[in-house]
Order: sequence, then C-alpha cells, then structure tokens
Amino acid sequence: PANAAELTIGFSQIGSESGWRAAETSVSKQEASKRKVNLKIADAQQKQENQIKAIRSFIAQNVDAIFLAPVVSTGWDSVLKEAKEAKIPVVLLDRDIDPSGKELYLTAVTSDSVHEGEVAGDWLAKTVGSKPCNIAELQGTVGASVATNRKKGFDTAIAKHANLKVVRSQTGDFTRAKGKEVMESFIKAEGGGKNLCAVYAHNDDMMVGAIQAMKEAGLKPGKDILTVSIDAVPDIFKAMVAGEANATVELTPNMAGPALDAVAAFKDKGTVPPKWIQTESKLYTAADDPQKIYDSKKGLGY
Amino acid sequence: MRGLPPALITAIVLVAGFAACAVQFPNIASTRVVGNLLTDNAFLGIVAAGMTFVIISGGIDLSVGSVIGFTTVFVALAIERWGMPPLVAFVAVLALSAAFGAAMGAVIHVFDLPPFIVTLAGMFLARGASFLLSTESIPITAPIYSTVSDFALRLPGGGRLTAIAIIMLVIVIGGALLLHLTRFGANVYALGGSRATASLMGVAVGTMTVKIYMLSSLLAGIAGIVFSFYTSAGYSLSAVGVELDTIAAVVIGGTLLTGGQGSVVGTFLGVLIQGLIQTYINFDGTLSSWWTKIVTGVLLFVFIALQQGLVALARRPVAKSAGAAT
Amino acid sequence: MTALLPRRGLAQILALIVILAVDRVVSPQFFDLRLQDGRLFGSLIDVLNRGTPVALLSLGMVLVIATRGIDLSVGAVMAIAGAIAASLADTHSLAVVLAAALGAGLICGLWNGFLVAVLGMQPIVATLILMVAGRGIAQLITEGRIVTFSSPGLVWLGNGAILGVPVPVAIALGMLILTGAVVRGSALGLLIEATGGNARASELAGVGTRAMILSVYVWCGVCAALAGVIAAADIMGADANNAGLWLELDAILAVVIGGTSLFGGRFSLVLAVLGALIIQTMNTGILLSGYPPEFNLLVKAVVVLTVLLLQSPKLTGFAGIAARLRRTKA
Amino acid sequence: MQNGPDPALPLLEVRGISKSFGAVRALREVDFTLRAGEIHALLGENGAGKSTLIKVVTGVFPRDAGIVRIGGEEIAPRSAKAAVAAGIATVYQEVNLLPNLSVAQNLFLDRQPMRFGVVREGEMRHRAKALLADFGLDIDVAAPLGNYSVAIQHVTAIARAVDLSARVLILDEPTASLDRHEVEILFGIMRQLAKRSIGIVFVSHFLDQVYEISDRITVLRNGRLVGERETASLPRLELIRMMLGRELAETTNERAAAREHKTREICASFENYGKAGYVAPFNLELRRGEVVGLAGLLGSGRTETARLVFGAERADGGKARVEGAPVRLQSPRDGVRHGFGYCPEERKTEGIVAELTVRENIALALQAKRGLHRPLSRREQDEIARRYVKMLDIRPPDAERPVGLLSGGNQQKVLLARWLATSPRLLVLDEPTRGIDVGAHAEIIRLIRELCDDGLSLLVISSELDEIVTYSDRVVVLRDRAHVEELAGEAVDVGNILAAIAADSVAVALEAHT
Ligand SMILES: Nc1ncnc2c1ncn2[C@@H]1O[C@H](COP(=O)(O)OP(=O)(O)OP(=O)(O)O)[C@@H](O)[C@H]1O
Ligand SMILES: Nc1ncnc2c1ncn2[C@@H]1O[C@H](COP(=O)(O)OP(=O)(O)OP(=O)(O)O)[C@@H](O)[C@H]1O
Ligand SMILES: [Mg+2]
Ligand SMILES: [Mg+2]
Repeated sequence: PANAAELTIGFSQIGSESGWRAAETSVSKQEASKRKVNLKIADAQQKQENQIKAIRSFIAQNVDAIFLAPVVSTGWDSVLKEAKEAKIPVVLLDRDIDPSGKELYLTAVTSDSVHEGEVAGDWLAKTVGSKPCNIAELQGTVGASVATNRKKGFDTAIAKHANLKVVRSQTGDFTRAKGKEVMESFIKAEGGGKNLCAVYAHNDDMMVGAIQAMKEAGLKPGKDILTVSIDAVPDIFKAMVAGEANATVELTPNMAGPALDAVAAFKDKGTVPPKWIQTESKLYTAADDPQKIYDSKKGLGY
Repeated sequence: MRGLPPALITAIVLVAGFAACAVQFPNIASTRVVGNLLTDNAFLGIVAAGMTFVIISGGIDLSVGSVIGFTTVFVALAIERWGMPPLVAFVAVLALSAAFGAAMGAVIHVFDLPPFIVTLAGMFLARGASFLLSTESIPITAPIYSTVSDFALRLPGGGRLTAIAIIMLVIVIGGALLLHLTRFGANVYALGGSRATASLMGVAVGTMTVKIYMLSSLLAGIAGIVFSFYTSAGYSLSAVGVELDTIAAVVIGGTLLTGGQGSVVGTFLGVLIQGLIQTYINFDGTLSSWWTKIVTGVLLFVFIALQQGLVALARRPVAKSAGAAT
Repeated sequence: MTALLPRRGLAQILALIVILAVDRVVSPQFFDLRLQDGRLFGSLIDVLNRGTPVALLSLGMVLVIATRGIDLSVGAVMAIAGAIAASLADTHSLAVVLAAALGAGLICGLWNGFLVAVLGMQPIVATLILMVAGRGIAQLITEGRIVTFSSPGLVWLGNGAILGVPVPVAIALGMLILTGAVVRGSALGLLIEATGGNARASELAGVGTRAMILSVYVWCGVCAALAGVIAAADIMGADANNAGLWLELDAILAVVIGGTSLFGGRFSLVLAVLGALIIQTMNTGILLSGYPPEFNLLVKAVVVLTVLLLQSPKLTGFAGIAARLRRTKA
Repeated sequence: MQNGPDPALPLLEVRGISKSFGAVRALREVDFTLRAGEIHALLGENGAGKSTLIKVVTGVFPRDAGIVRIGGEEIAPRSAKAAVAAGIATVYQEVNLLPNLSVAQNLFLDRQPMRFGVVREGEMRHRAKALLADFGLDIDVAAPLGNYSVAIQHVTAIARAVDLSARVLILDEPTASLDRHEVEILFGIMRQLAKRSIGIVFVSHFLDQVYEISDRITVLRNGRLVGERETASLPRLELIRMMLGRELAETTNERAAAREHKTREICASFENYGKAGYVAPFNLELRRGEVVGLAGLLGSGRTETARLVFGAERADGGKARVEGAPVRLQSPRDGVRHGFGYCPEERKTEGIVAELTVRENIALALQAKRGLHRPLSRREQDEIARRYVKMLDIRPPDAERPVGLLSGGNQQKVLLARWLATSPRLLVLDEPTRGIDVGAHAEIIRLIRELCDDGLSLLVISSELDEIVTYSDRVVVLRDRAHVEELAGEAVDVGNILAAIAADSVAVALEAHT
C-alpha cells in the first residue's frame, strides 16, 4: 500500500483575494505537512483558465491526487475527464461544481453557502423577533457564486418573516474598503442610519469596514444596528469583544484536512468517501467567548 | 541591413526559455505540454491576433476581455435557455460583437476620442451587459460542445492537438495572411505610421478604423465561443483582465504600442511565452500566491528585456543604407 | 496662483454639475451637511473623501501621461505602501512609517522610470511588470492577511479632521498645491510638456528628457504610495489583496476626463483632480441610487461616454457631417 | 487622351474660396484657374495661404465658401481619397509618407496590384523600381522608407503622385529638399506630363525654378488673390513686389566682399573628430564671426557632421575644443551648455513641439540651458517671444498660437528664434532657408551676416550653392561621408564647389549646372 509520505498532491487554489483564502492556503499546507504529504500549490490568480492550465500540468506531472478549489461551478468537465483518464483522483475544496460532473471527482469538501446565508438570516429573524426591521445588505462580488448563494440563502430565510425587509443592497466586492464606502452611502440614504436596524454582509471583511462607517457616522454598531456576517475571521471576533458586532457564521479554512484523510484512505484501502463532506456552518455570537476564539484563530494565517 | 525581424527574436527567446525550463523540468519537453500550451492559450491567441491589428494601427482595445465574457454568457443563455441551435447562437453573437466593435471604432473616429478610453467604456459596457444577462454561471450541455471538446488529433508522445487549438492556429495563420498579404493589412500599418499622413495618401481612415475594431471584437467573440468550448459554460466573470495579458503578449511579440510595426506571428509567439511562464510556475508548484505574482513579473521582465536587448543588438547599424541619388 | 487655474475646464465643470444634479435627484439629501464629532458629515464629504485616492493617483498619473507614458502599477504601489505602513505602524513613529511607505513608492517609481527612460521599454509593459509583481510584493509583506493596526497617528491620517475637513481631503488638496507649485513654479511643467509633445525635438533643444521621464515616474510612485497609506489608514488595515485594485484605470480615466491627451503634451493638474471627482461623484451617486449592483458598470460606461463626448474635440463631429451632407446635396 | 493642351478649357477652376481657422482668415475669396497642359506656379510669402488653398481644393480641409470645378464639373471632395478619384493628385508640403512602410508600399498604398485579393508583392516591387528609375533612383524598394534620406522620401512622394496619372498634379514645395540634379529630373518629368495635357500646380520659394519651369503665376498675399500673370511677361522685381507688397532690393545672391575680421579667435575646433560608419574623422576650426558652409550632394554627410559638432551624436574618436579648452560633447545638453545651437533639417520631427505655443517653443532651449530652478517668468517669456516674432517677422504675430498651426516657413523661423534666444556662440543651421519665402530668405541671410558681425560663429548647410557662396567665409565640401576639401576667401565660388564635389567621379552635377 502506498505510504502517505510519498504522496504528491497538486492543489489548484483560486488565488489570494482575502484573508480567509490566505488562511485556507496556510492551513492546507500545515495539514499536508502534518501528514507528510508533498502539496504543490498552484495559484490561479482568480482565473478559471489558470486553474485548468494548472490541472493539466498536474496531470502532466503525474501527481497522486488533485485538489481543486474551483473559482466557478461550471466548465470543469473536460479537464476532469482528462484527470480521470490519467487515473488521478480529484477532490473539490471549498466550493462545489456543477452536477453534470459528479462522477468526475472523488469527493467534495465544502460548506453549503446557501445554508450559510440561511443561518445568518435565521439568526437575525430570531434576534429581531416581531419588530419591523430594515436590513442593508453588502453583497460580495457581482457574479461570484458565493455571493449569489449567500444572498439566496439569506433571502429564503427572511422571506418567512414579513417584518424583515432588505431595503438596500449593493456590492462591496468582499473588501473592507468597499464595505466601508458602501455602508457610508447606505447611512446617508437611510436617514443617517436611523431607518436601518441590521446589516448583513456576505463576508466579515466588508462588515469590519461597515462597522467603521457606522462608528464614524455616530452610530453604535451592534446596538443601534445589528450586524451579521459570514466567514468568522479573527477581526470580527475582535469587534464582537468590543460589542460592535453581533454574529458571524463560520466557514472553516480547514478543508484540506478532511480531503487529505479521504485521499489517504482511498489510496491505502480503496475506501470510497461520500460524494460530499460538508463542513459545519457554525454560528458565533457574543455569547461564545469571542476573545478566546480570536486568540485561537489569530495564528492561522488570516 | 535591417537585422533580425522582431518576431524572429521573440522566437529565439521562446526557444531559449523553453530549453531552460525543460532542463529544470524534463517533463516540459513533451508533446503533451506543448499540446496543452496550444489548447490552454487558444482563446488568448485568438484575441491577441485581433489585438495585433488594433495595436499596429496605433490603437488599443481594452474591451476584449469583457466581450469574451459577454459572448460566453450570451451563447450559454441562447443555447440553454432560449433554445437556439448552437450555430445560430454563434452567428448571432458574432454579429453582435462585430457590431459592438464597429460602434467603438466609429466613436473613436467620428469624435476623435482616444481608443484607450472609448474601449475602456466598452469594457464596462460589455461586462455590465453580461451581468444583466446572468450573474450565475450556466453550464452548456449541447452535444456539439462535447463533440468539439472531445475532438483532438493525437500527437506522438501522448499530446493532443484539440479542436480549439486548431481553430486558434487557423486564425493565427489567417490573421498573418490578412495582415501581410492584403491591401487591408497594408492600410493597418499605414494607419499606425500616421493617421494624418495615411489619410492624405488616400487611405479611408474612418472606414479602416471601424473595420479594425470590428475585427478585434469579432475575434474576441470567436475567442469567447472558444472559451465556452473550453469550459462548456457561460459565465459573466470569465476572462477578467485578459486585455492586459493580451497586450503583454502582443508587445512581447515585438509589436510596437506606438503602432506601425509588428506581426501576428510574433504575437502568437508572445502568447506562447506567457503560457510558458505559467507552465513553469505550475510545474514548480512551490510558489505561494505572492511569489507567483513576483516570479511572473520577474519572468515578464526577463523576457521583455531579453527581447529588447536582442532588438537593440540587431538594430545596431552596420552602415546606414543611404541610397545615393545618382 | 493663476498658473493652477484650469485653462479650459468648462466641459469638466459642466459635467460635474450635471452629475451632481443627477445625484441630487436620486438622493434628495445629497447636499445635506452637518458636523459630526468635529468632522463634516454628508454625501458631498463622502465624494471628496472617497475620491482622495484616485485624486492623488491622478496627480502623479497626469504628469506621466503628459510625457506620453502611462503607469499601470499605481494600484500595486498603493498596496505595497499600505502594507509597509500597516506593518510598521504599531512599532514605529508616524514619521518613520510615512518615510518607509513613501520611500517604497519612490523606489517603485525609480524602477518604472528606469525601465522607461533608460532601458527604453514601452511604458505600458514596463509598468505592467510592477503591476503584476508589486501586488505580489505587497502580499509577501502581509502574507496575504489583512494587517490591522491601531496607531492613533496613522488612523488620524485616514479618519481625522482638520477644521471639520477630513484629513485625506486636506492631504489631497495640499498635494495638489505642492505639485502645482513645483511643476508650474519651476520650469518642470514646460519641459514635461515639451518632452511629451516631441521628445526628439526637446532632446535636441537641450532638455534632459530622460531626467524628466524618470522624475515623473518617481513622483507618480510617491503619490501612489501616499494614496496607499491613506487607503490603509482609512480601514485601519492593509489589504494587500485588494487595495488599489483596478484603480490605475480610474486614475487614467480621471486624467483623460481632465482633458490631458494620452499622446502626451499639455496637461492640467486641477482638471485631472476634477476628473477624479467626477468619477467619484458618479460612483457615490450609483451607491445612493439603490439600483441593483448589476447595473453599476452599465451606468459607469454610459456616464463616461457622455462626459467624453461632451468634451470631444469634435462635438462638431455630427454637426460637421450634417453640414457636409447638406453641402453636397445642395 | 487628348492631344495637346486646349487653352480654351480651364481644367481646374476655383472660385471664391474662403477658409478661416478660428479668428485667422487663411483664405478670402480666392480664385484660381489651371489650364490643361500648363505648369502654374502658386506663389506667396510664408503663411500667404498656398498650402491651405491646396488642402481646401483637395478636401483635406472643409471650405467655408466657394466652388471647385474640374473639367467644368463641380466637385466637393471630402478626403484626399475623393480628390484622387476626382482626378487630382497631390504632394502635400509636409510630405512625410509613411516611414514604417516599404518604399514600394508607399508608392502603391491603397492601389497595390492585386490578384485573388492578395497583393502581388513581386509585381509591386517591380513596378516601384521602374517608377523610381524614371527619377534616377536605384534603391531597395523593399526597405522601409524611413531608412532613406528626406530627399529620397520626397522623390518617392512625387513619384507616387505622378504615377496616379491624374488630370491635375499639385506639388507643394516639392523641390525644397532636392538637389539640382534631382530638380532637373523632376522638371523633365513635369514637362513631359504637361505635354500629355496634365495641369500642374507648382509651389516654390525658388524664383529661379519658377521662371525656369512655369507658364503662368498666381500670387497670394495674406490669404487674398493678388493676381495671375504669364511668367514670360512678369519681371522678377514685379513678382517680388506682388508677393511682398513692397520692394525688395535683390542683392541677396551677390557674394559679400570678404569681410575684415577683427579677431581670429577660435570659437570651437575639432580634431580628428568622427564616428565610424557615420562620418570619417575630420578637422574643423570655427572662428568667431565667421560663417562656414557645408556643401555636398545628398547623403554626403553634411547633416552627420552637423550632429557631431552639436553633440546630438557621439563621436568615437578625436578631440573637441571650445575656446581652446577640451570639452566632451556627449549629448545635445552638452552642446547647449557650451553655447552651441542646432536647427535640424527635419523641422517637424526634430524641431518644433507642435502643441506648444510659439512663445514656449522659442523659450524652450533657453529654459533648458538655464535649468529647472531658474524658470523664465511668464513676463520674460513674453518679452523674448515678442522680440523674436518682430525680428523674424513671424506670422501671424501671435505668440500664443500652437506652433503646429503655423505655416511651414514660419515654423522654421520659430526654430531660429529658439536658438537665437540662447545667445549662442556657435549656431549650426541645417538648411535654414528651406521653405522660406524670398522676403524672409533675404532677411535670414541678412541676419546670418549680422550675427557674424556680433561675433557669433556659424556652421551652415544648404543645398543652394548660390546661397552658401553668398554668406560663407569658408566652405567645406563633403563627399561620401568625408570632408574632402576646404575652400576659403576668393576660392569660394560655385564652380570650385562643384568641382570639388564632382572631383574624380562622373561630374553629373556639374553637367546639370552648366
Ligand atoms: N490647421 C490650421 N489651423 C489653424 N491655422 C492654420 C492651419 N493651417 C494653416 N493655418 C494658418 O493659415 C495661414 C496660411 O497657412 P499656409 O500653410 O496655407 O501658408 P503657406 O502659404 O503654405 O506658407 P508656407 O510658404 O510657409 O508653406 C497661416 O497663417 C497659418 O498659420
Ligand atoms: N543618427 C541619426 N538619427 C536620425 N536621423 C539621422 C541620423 N543620421 C542621419 N540622419 C538623417 O538621415 C538622413 C540621411 O542623411 P544624409 O546622409 O542624406 O545627410 P546629408 O549629407 O546632410 O544630406 P541632406 O542633403 O539630406 O541633408 C538625413 O536626413 C539625416 O537627417
Ligand atoms: Mg505651405
Ligand atoms: Mg542633411
């Protein structure tokens, strides 16, 4: 049986567009070296064509397995077919791909981003109760599937509550700077922020920016305006400690760990893993000792 | 004594670079990698061919990436949602993109606006239009797609010359012929030499401008279709930033951004150099996201500097051909 | 300072007024201003404040473009400077932080200038190299994370106020005046315009064209670094992945809207900054309008085209064609 | 094709043409008539409106008023292409064809021989060679035009226009950069064309040539028609009076009596100065208050000598001294620093900065010399500009006009002003009178003499041997990129110069002259 120490795995990573992504990359490296796996990471700089090229060159190098964090859900069939022909198992990380390619990969270790949106929406609905609540939404990059899904999940969750309404929704491109800028204009457009009762951001970075905007406008984020966002990066816990953020939904950066285990089991014993290894979308609020979580996450490379 | 043409210099740089990479990673010297190089860069090669015309004529086209994005979304929607036969969808989208390019060319000429800005607006417009069509990525399941993506000529040694690679090669050859052998091509160079002079010499500058941008957008449309073959999908965010890769490829290929000089073949070699840089980085596989960028930048510098140096060397006058008037 | 006044800014001022008016329509409280914690507060202030990075970039960019160049690396230089500032902020004094960040910008500018002026590379590819590698360097510094800081001095640069005016706006204004004084107060302006207008002729007239080109790239790097520091100070953190991303295009756009030709020559600092304000007024308007974000780019495209057509050297284009048609028919 | 000219029928008829550029009224109700088979000279001072008239007729500029008829039929071309279609072929003043294209492509642009949609490259080159052979040129037509000298480029432009075999051929200052031999060839061809009843419009500031070739003359002044005369019945002085609106003593072509030099101080000297493959090493001494002329055929290395002397090109051997002290001339900056000035022959690409104003163009070299930190105030700039606009009679006398909008000759004057403003010790002038009208020509020659009297040292290149002889104290003759002879004092005359140029080779030029 192949020894894990000899495994070479190619990982086509999307890029480094956010702190979360950086953490995923560094956690993957840690997990790989823990298991003595040789992990080759190809960074696609946010481009699908680069990912396809990377996978092709992994195949040309005859790696033992390929990890793929797909930048988009479609368009993988032919290159994955090539991998299959070369008998190289592929594991999807972080994001799923289109159903048509289901038999082309071994397993997918992902979270369900629609579900993440739902968790955020449900939390908000529960927290607000029956009060009417106007929500401002900071979307991710237009066209990014995560943004679409997180919006979809949130919308589904609040659709059940007539008192919750999204009154403003703009893209903040997943960044702090844009999050802040967009929130500034939301505040101006909504009577200095008095018409708003909550902000929902598709990621924590935008929320951190939005919190600053609220503070500069003389508002008290976390009290005057509730906040809920997704990812659970360390800085949002810092805000929670300060009472400026209310909730976040975790997206774990450790996708590679389970994936490595699945590949090792498959190579050693031929165990076929389930098609989907879902990671937990855990909700964190101020009640969860944010300082402790902050300390534990600080070193992960966010 | 004109020395070596820039395209030949690019070829020398490419071969030298390829050899250097192959020494470090012997796997690179395989038909498989070469085949991949052609397939993976097919759409880039096609837009770059169009961009070559634009740049030689003294212009620039920043909208090509967005046009590719728009095309993939349009084609996917047309086939999957609106039930158009694929070929009809292709014709429709090519007509659209050609019209789009023609419109940009017309604005540039009639209002005497800088191409950089007009095509930048075109870039916003085309990307914005694809967002409006769909923000989700749409898989394309039409049979022609699997037929095309499965088709490949087997090369000795396990490599594959895919359909889209063949399309690219045909377009590059066609583009080279168009540029070097026809009146249209000569006029493109004339425009790049000087628009005013070309006009005084009787070149229909306005019509040429419209045609050149039309050609560029048309090829971007074809590249979009090729991209949709490549990924079997339409996605509004596809090919973001491709315009810069394309311009870099054209320039590495020895075309002057100031216009008037260059060749499609050089551009093709420039595309391969860029592909080679990426292949090298992928083979290395130890680079973090940031080192990837840094190394890409450094290699870009090395290739451009090498090319520049060789050109300078080739240009060093032996003796100026003065042609005495006797 | 008559030298700073626009020579021909009517089209730009008109465009700004029209866009402001449209903003007022989509957002009735657009012109509201009040004092909030000793700082002016309102959409107009947002426009100025958010427009600052692009305005700073355009100050450097306009000089580069005047020499017939272009600098695609400014966004990456912003990221580098921000990353350096953020990493040093909590351990060093503000002066050291600023010196390091601006020094990095200066070195970046020197590199670009070296490639263009000494090696004779085409500006667009020469600066493309740093555009690609520079962001990598910035990420290398931050290791891809968002590096946060709490140094009050640096935070003040992003969020403080002087007499109610946000500090970034004051800095941008100061830089405009400084650049204007340097460029128009010395012979630099004339020599830059000559270099951009006809480099060979200028060289033969004894102008040190290389030095001109080198210096404008250096200045562009410094301006970009300052913009990067301010952008980092604004969010109290350096986001090397996204800081300044695609802002080079906005800066170029601002310069062109400001009437400076991409083929070099005549330039106007004030109008370039006005161009940056026009862009930001449009962006803020889009955000205030409440349209879904899918429309953002379309609106931007339409506005940009309209502004350009307004100031087209040939608005007579149509008029001219019509006149000719009439003449040939007659 | 009809036989012989039909004088009854005006071939090209221009009536009441007006054209304004903003406030400048370049043409006011100008009439012009060209008959089939005649060579018609269009004359006037710099800025009189000659080039503008041509551009209006050929549709490059839209016109404000007036009509154009060709063969009795009214035409309104909207582009140069349309003008060609209507039967008018033109060589514009700023000929500059496309230096990046091959000579053959330049000759046949937009009308290449085609087969199956493909340009027949071989056929095109063949025809190009044949065409240029008519002009006495035997060059590699596949090489980029930019590789060749201005003169060859000019001949190419003329050949292209001639080959369009239109009914009307317009030549705007075609001879400005040609030498005598080429002018002869051109005139021969023009006569042949006229015999085939083609009408030719000829613009030139060389009155000798006008009298030699033209049948009739139309004179413009300040955008207005002054009159139309038969050449044969128009005395030269009368013509000049028509052009200038005043008398001009025609003394310019007489060699000034050898001037007494107060000093024999050496201003600059060059010893074994040269550059391999460029100009063979030469010795040259330039004294204060002295004019040294450089004479030679096209391509003989005059421009190269000038560029070396100024520092625009680096020498690879030899010594340069300024007032006895050794100096290094590595760049134009060095030249400027040592008090040299250089008016290049290619005014448009190497001289003017088109977009900048007359004032800024004049101030440029002085400013570069003073350095960044000592900017000329706006008032100083205005003052300098005003002085030279007046001194050189630059028209229109508006220092705030972009130089690119000035007529060719006035641009030349601005360049001269640029260097005079630096109060140089040595001025290198490459074809300073090219494209300059008779009035200004006399003015410039007078100026050259005056400058000498003020102690300036001048190195002047001109293809006009008469002119060189007029003002030079010494003449250096070049052949094949080497200095072959130096004539001084009484020895300076056209015959001696020609003899030196021709020396051992077949004396083509000599034949042409005699
Ligand atoms: N494009 C233009 N815009 C504005 N003014 C112009 C333009 N072209 C020419 N002019 C002006 O029109 C007048 C006539 O110029 P034109 O070039 O016709 O003179 P010219 O007779 O050809 O002189 P030269 O002998 O020096 O060539 C000049 O005052 C010139 O400044
Ligand atoms: N280093 C250079 N860079 C640019 N142009 C040059 C250079 N050297 C020479 N030339 C140009 O190339 C042409 C060829 O020069 P040529 O040998 O004909 O000089 P010439 O004897 O001065 O003849 P002409 O009568 O044309 O002035 C000239 O127009 C000159 O200006
Ligand atoms: Mg003229
Ligand atoms: Mg010469």
